[in-house]
Amino acid sequence: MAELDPAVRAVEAVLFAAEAPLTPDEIAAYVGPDVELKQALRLLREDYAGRGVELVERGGRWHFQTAADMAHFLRREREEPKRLSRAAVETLAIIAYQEPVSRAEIEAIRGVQISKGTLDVLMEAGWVRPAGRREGPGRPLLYATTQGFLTHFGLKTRRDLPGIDDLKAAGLLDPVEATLGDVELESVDESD
Amino acid sequence: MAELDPAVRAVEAVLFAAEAPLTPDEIAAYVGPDVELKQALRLLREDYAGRGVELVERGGRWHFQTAADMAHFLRREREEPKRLSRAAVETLAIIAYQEPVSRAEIEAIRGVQISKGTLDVLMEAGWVRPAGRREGPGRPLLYATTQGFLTHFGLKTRRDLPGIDDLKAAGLLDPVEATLGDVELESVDESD
Amino acid sequence: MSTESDALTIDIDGWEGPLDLLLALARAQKVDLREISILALVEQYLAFIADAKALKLEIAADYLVMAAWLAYLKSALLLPKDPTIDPSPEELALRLQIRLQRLQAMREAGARLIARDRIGRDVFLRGHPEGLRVVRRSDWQADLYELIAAYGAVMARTRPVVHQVMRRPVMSLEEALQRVEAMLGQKVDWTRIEAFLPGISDPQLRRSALASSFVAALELAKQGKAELKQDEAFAPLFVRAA
Repeated sequence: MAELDPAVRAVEAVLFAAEAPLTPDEIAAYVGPDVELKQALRLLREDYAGRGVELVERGGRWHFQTAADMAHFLRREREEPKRLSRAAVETLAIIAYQEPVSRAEIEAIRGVQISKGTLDVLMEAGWVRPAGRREGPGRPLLYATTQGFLTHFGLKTRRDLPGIDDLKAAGLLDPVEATLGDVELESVDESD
Repeated sequence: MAELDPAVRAVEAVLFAAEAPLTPDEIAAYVGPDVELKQALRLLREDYAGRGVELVERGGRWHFQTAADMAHFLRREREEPKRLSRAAVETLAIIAYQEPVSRAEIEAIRGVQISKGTLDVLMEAGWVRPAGRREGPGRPLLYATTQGFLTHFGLKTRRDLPGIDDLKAAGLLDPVEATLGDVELESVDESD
Repeated sequence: MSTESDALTIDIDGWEGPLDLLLALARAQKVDLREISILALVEQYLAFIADAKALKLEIAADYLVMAAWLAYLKSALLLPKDPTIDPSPEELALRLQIRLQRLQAMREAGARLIARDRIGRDVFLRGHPEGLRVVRRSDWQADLYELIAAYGAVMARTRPVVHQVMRRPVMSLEEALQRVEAMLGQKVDWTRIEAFLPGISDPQLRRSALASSFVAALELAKQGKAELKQDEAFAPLFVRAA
């Protein structure tokens, strides 16, 4: 491997030792303010490209992780993360693509009420957080995704959400009105 | 960086993700028996030599670790403002006014014992230093203030400290127990 | 679980509500939801519900509400246009179509999201990171006033306290001795000791004078210059020259 500048080595070591993804500011707090961080990070990312380990940026935070195509070697004897229910997956997608959204808006899209547990599961996983209230009648609580969501699903930013541009262009991410005329769907319970 | 053999990448990923150092047999259990492990490990070790991270072998087990000379980057200091305790302020004041003094003398003046921690805090703050020993029984260690003390408290010299008469004039010597004493005398009178 | 109707009920419960059922029917009709026939979809839904009814299944109320609404939409779409109805049946049909597209889009998005390379399933973080440490250093704070006030407090607490006792009005023993001895020469008969006191209004001083005069009388009695007499305890005390 290439000989490294001491400053780049320091960034590499700090990211390697870190227990959680770091922002450039956090890295600077360890390696000192004089390091050209942007350049060091770019250099390291290129250095590790194609190796078994790679340096990635997720929502402004950087971390090392194993390359995705190594998954089959590593899954051995590892516990798979708990499977999400269909309701939870859809709810997460709606929040991610349309955040911030209220519970009523999620229900309007899905056509069924969401059980309390569904949002709890997503918040417990650290992917969804309450994000204030919408001004207006009832001041409904809004939900949005977290930094942990981007990290877990390997997204640099929300713009990297698969197909988000197409969905936006097709108008499918426009704010939800209570469509479907007068049909009352709110009394329906979902069956997870 | 050099293009890596898929097998070497696998070894790299497995070692990176491992929760504890691995023996070659344990690595082989992940990457399969066909990998030339010895060669892969040697190659990786050479690859990482001189970087911020290194591959090391300890007692037949392999693991990645941050390079030893990077250790000082992995910790950073954060200053937290903290107020001195009353005991510490009093101790500091006694040293400042009467230096050099021994611990026993400080205790005699304060009328209470001082904990080891109190002097430690003052020395940690850089305001007090050991100043030799007093010749005599027990040769007690003496304490005096530092230049840092003068700087922090905005004093040119210790002589700038207000004298006893100044303190008296400022009402700072008014006995706290005075009122209580009066009450006692009065009650004595009444019982006459 | 044992009867046939139970099994079919479970089948109905497999749908996540009427919209889910509608979407399934629409997808069976066309992959591209923008091209489906709403009218045909309505027919299919109504037929599905009718079948379920024929099997005497319990159908949840919301499925029936949707069926009623779709039946209304169907008739509105088939009847000659009435421009006064707002929104128009075509508008309602379009809204239903968009709604199905939306649900479908989110369903697909969820599936793609969940299939990404996820941490802990497809990619892995370092298994045993050394960790970064923050060493907290105390930045001790104190100011000069605190310092001198503390010294003042220590000094005030521990300096020997000088008590200034105010001089209180007293009659000294010497004074009383002189006075009683002099007066005894004039008073030959038994006289109450109070008569020897000077004219004093201050009760404190009077008490002091009484005490001193009493001690003076005792002293004179000891010297053989005076005699004392008292009838009983706390009775008036009489003095005369010996």
